[in-house]
Amino acid sequence: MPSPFELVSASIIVFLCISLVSALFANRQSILVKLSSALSAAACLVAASGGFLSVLAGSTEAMVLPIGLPDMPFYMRLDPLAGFFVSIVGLLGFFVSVYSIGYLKGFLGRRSVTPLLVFYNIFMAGMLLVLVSDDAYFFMIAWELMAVSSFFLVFFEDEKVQNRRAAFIYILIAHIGAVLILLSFGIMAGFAAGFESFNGYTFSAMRSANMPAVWASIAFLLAFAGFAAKAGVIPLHVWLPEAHPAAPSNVSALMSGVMLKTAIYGIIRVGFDMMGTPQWWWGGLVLVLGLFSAVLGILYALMQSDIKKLLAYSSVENIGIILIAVGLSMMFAYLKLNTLAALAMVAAFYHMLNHAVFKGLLFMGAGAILHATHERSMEALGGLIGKMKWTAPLFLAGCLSASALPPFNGFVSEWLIFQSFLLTPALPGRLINLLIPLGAAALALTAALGARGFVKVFGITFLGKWRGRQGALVTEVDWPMRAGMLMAALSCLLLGIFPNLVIGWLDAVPASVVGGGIGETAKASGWLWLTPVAAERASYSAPLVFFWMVLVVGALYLIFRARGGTVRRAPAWDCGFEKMTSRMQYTATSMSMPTRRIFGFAFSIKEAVTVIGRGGSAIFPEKFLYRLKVRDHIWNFGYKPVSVASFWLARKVGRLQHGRIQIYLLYSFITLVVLLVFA
Amino acid sequence: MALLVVLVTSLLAAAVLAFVGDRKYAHEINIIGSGATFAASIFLAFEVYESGPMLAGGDFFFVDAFNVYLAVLTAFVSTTTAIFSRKYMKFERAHGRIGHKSMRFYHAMFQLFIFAMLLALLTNNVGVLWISMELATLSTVLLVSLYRTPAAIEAAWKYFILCGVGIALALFGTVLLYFAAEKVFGEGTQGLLWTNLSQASGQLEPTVLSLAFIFLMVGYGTKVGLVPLHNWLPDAHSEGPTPISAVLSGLLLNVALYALVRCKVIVDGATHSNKTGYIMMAFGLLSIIVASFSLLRQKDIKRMFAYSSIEHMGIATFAFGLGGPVATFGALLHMLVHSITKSAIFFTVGHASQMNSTQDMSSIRGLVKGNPLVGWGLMLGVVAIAGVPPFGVFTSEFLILTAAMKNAPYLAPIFLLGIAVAFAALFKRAMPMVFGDPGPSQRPLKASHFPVIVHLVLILVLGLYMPVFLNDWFHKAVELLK
Amino acid sequence: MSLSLAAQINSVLAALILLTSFALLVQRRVQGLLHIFAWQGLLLSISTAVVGYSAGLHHLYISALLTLTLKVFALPYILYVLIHKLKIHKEVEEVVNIPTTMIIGIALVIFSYDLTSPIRELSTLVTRSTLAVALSTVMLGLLMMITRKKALTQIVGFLSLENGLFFAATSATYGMPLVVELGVALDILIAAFIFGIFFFQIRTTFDSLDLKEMEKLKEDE
Amino acid sequence: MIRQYYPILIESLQVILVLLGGPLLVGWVRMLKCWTQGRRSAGLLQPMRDVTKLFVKETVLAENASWIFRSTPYIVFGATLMAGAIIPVVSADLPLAATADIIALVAIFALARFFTALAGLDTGTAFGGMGTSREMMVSSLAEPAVLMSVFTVSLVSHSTSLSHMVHELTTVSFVLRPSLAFALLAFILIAIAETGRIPVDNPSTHLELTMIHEAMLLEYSGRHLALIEWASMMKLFLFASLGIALFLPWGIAGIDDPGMLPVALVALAVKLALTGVFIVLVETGLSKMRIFRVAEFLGMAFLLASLGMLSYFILE
Repeated sequence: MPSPFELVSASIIVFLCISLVSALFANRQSILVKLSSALSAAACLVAASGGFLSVLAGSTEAMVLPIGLPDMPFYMRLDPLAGFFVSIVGLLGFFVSVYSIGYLKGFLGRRSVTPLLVFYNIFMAGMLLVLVSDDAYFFMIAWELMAVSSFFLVFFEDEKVQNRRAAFIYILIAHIGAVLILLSFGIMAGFAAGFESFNGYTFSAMRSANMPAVWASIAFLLAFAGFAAKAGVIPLHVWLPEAHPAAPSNVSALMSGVMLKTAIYGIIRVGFDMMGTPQWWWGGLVLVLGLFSAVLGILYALMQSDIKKLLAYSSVENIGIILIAVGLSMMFAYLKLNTLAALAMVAAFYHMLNHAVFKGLLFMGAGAILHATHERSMEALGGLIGKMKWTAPLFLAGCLSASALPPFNGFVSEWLIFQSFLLTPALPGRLINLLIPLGAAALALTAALGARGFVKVFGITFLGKWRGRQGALVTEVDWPMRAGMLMAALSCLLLGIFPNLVIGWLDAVPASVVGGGIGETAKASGWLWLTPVAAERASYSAPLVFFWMVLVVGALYLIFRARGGTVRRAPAWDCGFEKMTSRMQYTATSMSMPTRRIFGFAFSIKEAVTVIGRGGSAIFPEKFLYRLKVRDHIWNFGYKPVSVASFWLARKVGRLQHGRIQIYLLYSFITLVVLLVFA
Repeated sequence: MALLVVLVTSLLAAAVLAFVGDRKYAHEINIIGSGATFAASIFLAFEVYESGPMLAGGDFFFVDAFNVYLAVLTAFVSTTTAIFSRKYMKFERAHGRIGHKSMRFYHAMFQLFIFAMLLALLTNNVGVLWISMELATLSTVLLVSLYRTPAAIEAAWKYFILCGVGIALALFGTVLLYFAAEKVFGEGTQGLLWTNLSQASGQLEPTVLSLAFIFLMVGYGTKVGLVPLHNWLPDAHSEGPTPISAVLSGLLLNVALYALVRCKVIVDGATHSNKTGYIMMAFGLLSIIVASFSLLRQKDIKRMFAYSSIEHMGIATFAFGLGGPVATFGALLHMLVHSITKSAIFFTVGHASQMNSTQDMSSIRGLVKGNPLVGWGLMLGVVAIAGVPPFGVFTSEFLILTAAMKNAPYLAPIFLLGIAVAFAALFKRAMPMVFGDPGPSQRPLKASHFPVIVHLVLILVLGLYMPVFLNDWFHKAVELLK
Repeated sequence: MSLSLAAQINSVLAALILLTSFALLVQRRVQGLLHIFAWQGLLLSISTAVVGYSAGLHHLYISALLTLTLKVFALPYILYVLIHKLKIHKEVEEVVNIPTTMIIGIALVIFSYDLTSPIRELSTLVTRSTLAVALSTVMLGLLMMITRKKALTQIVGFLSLENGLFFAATSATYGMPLVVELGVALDILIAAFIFGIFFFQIRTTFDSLDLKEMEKLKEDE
Repeated sequence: MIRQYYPILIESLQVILVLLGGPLLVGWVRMLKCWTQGRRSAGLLQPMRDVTKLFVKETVLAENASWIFRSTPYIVFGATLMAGAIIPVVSADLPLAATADIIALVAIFALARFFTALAGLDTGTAFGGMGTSREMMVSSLAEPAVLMSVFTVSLVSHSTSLSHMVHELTTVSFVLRPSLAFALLAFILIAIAETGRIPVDNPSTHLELTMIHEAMLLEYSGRHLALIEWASMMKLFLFASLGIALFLPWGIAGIDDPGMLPVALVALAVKLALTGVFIVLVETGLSKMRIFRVAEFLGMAFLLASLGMLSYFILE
């Protein structure tokens, strides 16, 4: 029996080999698609089992690779924390790789899929390497490997200008984030061993570093900023709604489902593991940013009419929710409330697992829609439920999970986060105390708005009547794609119904990070009941909810079946309106109109109605053109000024290169004189 | 022995090529000449690695860990550039951009330039160092104006005058150095030998030396391309033939920085302060910032990468100024990796502009579709030069940045700003050039694949694995530069 | 000849060299510039010989001879020929007017003096006080390059700057080692050929030697 | 013997109570309304008669209605009934109460609404979409407010488990808490919105443009409509009992206290009757709001609920 670490390493090697082979046999496209994706799926399964076993055993394994700089070899380590993330990556990777077998066929004959296969596997390997690396240098390599390979994946369809733009914004923010992380490592390494030697760069050295509080805070803030840029935390989220829609859907599924999680991994690794005990205000900061991301993320999501963009913004929201839990956990850890810290952390981990699965599912579903209809905008979709008989219920399962509705998985983790909020004791600092109720309120608002968003996604896309032109051509996607989505949907349900098993499994992770656990108390009342702290405080029984629903719905159905009630089909009544056309349905834009009215302050909205009348006059209108542009303020207030300022500065700096040689000589002359005078 | 071969081969090649002129096999002779130099330099490196620093030719030559790796690098890049220039220059010749006479001149001067740089690296005499730096300038001035276009002549003139003045100031610095040394070593060559000067630097007069350093800084700094002495650099790089841009960027700047650092060691030994370090850090930071912001608005592809060279020289200068084992190690590595990466980029850039018959970036489109190797070569080159792992440039920037965070944390934000802006500028420009649909005017081209691949593989390997001997050299050099 | 006499002679020569530097700054005519430049070279060569004689350093004679051939005959001659071939007779134009240039020049001399005075204290050589003049010559050469508009005058400025360097080498240190001296001379010779080639190239391409033509390479606004 | 089966008995009793209590409460409200408006009422049992009539009528489906549309009534009914099995109406000693705490309860209602909203979109009609859009707007504001309001109670009672909350509130000696007062006010506002009563929505309107909840159900008929109607009556009953359980729990039988049951039943009847009176007073006194005033109304509720929670942290 190979050890977990061996399994994970083996999968990484396999990924790199697949990538290489895909590059070498570029001319056998159709075989390559099947073979490469199938192998990736197998490798994912191996990685997932490695991660799973590692968490199950709560074991830690380490290794030093003989490459890298002679003074800085690559350190690798698989502990339960990394193991948990490895299993998420492996699990979703497996689903998505199976799905890819079908999805990539859509590109055959249109363009070469080789770059996609090459970078897809490097991307997977990069994510796993991020998780198992145990020194700053190796971590950065893995981190950027992941970023750059996904950058190439984002603009796989490179002839579209907006894809290139998306990829550019993505890589820029990712790189700046990476440099910030690097600076943070710089501080930690400096305090670990100084810069007279290269010994400070290992994580174990950094763990033992004795840092003054100020420097620890600076290091944490830098690392947090860097990771937040990757995670898409508002206001660093702008790349996310651009990049995820641009990427092929299997890649968006992975990026959204698991790549964002590696950033959370980084925050936990640095904030808890390497820094020792976090400061309480770090937790507060993480919490506040999490709240902002959650609320604004879902509000922005509601405004979108592009499915993938909506899903991307929803990822911002979910990352916010995860950060809320992480922030709470930090504050509890500071107060030495180990059980509560473990509760919040379990909530965070659970939500990461859930989000990976359901967001992966939803992006795969969006990919299936795109594959079948070549359309991403909901305004041109509708009524797909009749044509895509598999995709529709699977996508619905994803929507239910994402809306945090029982008995699906999204609910369990949000429930745990609410529990963490309600169990919060008095905290140091008055304002931080008030943050707790406000945070709970914001989380509640987020959950409710989330449901609203997913009603819109599912309702507009799958229900009603087809809004586009070539409706007749839509067919259900092929089996591998369905299989990928089916497995993800089943996971959504199972993770929702058996939370005790999941919590029992991942309890080793908070135990290793915050030194507490809730595994014992959670199943104290038996497998049927989830009681995170005590039965008196809160309980939830997902199996009962599920079986009750099955029972009642089944019983009612059987009763009516037995009575043999007749059903007659007739045209829709609609209060007696006649000549209903599909253009009279509610659209994605009109669905979100109330939200636009109520939360208008959060957006910059440009609305215009043009009346095109007969003979050019508006008195006898023939056509109304409604144009709506909704953007987030953050782009206008945060990024545009930076870009404008950079170019302004660049213009000023350009004046230095004036063209006249006398001026250049004058520079030398002045430089000389200044140095002579002052040095 | 190997040392002599290293120097003589290139000089000999220059002479032979001047004689051969524009014959068919001139390109091959050029390659063989550089290749032989490279082979000899490897032998030299072995000798030094086996037996440590050595003096040769009386005291005239001195080879230690610091210069031997630069010598090997110089010979290596000159070889790959020679290989690249074969196809590149044939294309230029075939399309009538240069004439019969120019070809003879080009080859001879190329080898002479390599000789000058190797001499600058290997000599022990600070005066000879200056002479060979001047020779390196002079041999390339007319190469920059090889195309005889108004822009090329203007660029060459500026290069000539600015570097001439700069290097003259460096001579003044050298005179002052000698002025101080004379009192310790008396009349004669002894007072100019670096080995002597560095050993006895404690006895030298600090006031004279700090004055000397300022002149040396401004002088050699001009050649390094440090802001605000950099103005010749973008012009010269953009208007000359691409192989020359490659060696200017990849080698000449390095050698100038080498000269500066050698002098810094002596001055630091005398003054016992880190004043020189602060000056270098200031120049470095200023270069990083100005160059990266200048990158943003570039239209000409070679000009853009010239600014990128300024930025990277700024980084290395900053790191040398910062001092300390890690930063110095990073700086030495940075010189190596920047040179390899930047020359690879210029190779692909050369082909890219030949394919599109322009250097205007807005007209270069879809390289990947026209020639995948040129396209991906440029893209990966940009990825590497922007400091993205797993390429070697990242390794050095990693070391420098982390060290800066410890020793000068308040400067790190400026550094970061520069890196971010440069990154944005490079990617913004490179992506549309490499990807998308090629324009109608793009023509197929027989590109020189080998040098690009070798450089990129090398830079990738250096990011993931560093040979032990290189590591040893760097550590010895770090000891030396303490 | 006693040491002090040599020092006196040297001081006088130094003063004369400084004077020629100023003369170069104010001279408007091209031919006049060349004459003054040749005179400066001659003074330099004499000074080198005097130092060589007084200190008993014979390699300085070689330096003096080199200077004489290069700076007094060869270079002015090359330039002279160029002027005729390229038909440059016009008056020299300055960017900054002459009185201002003069004032800046004087300020530079004072600056150089101030800068070199701590070094002067350290030196034991008779010629030590001339270092200030050498530095001034360098600075004035640079100033000339900045203020002139023609390629040719820039070259004269550059060469005068080199004269300053050379003067510094002989006066402050009794000359550099011979290898270096020879190398420097060789470099200057090559440089002379190069600017010769350049003038033709510039002339044929731009139809004038005015530097205004060569301001095309710049960052656009 | 009785003790052994007591949990099953009480649970069954409660489910039956909810099933019947919903229509009865609605009947009571309608009766009161008729009286106040000077009309003759159809009697307490009229809602029940309506539902049974619908059950036997033919079911007509829109041509393009999918399985979502058909399964929604069952899911809605099932979810509401589950809520009925969880909320301690007469006794805190409910065995199924632990299935879902107050948060899960809200989510179970949300599940029902999610499907109702989808059903509104399913037929592709203009009014269905309008109903969905409006309903989701109302719910997305009401849901957080209701959570906030009940959170205040759970902070006071140190639990989110409903039976424990009731138990805690009934056993601890009475203290006047400003937080609970705020929470109660908020809860009332939200309950009005959630159950679709005036001034937020009008359950008996058939004026298309003012409809919210009804607009989603326009296409339903026969047994489907019966299930949905019944479920919404139960929902009114449940919200009333939830409010009673959280804010006026006195009289509800505690844990291990079956003797109190008769008393609890009487107390519940009285409290519900008074709730009916309150509803009627409000509905006769106020008129329906414009749709975007609803947002302000709910914002008010949210504010009150937040104030309740804040005052718990500040004052208590």
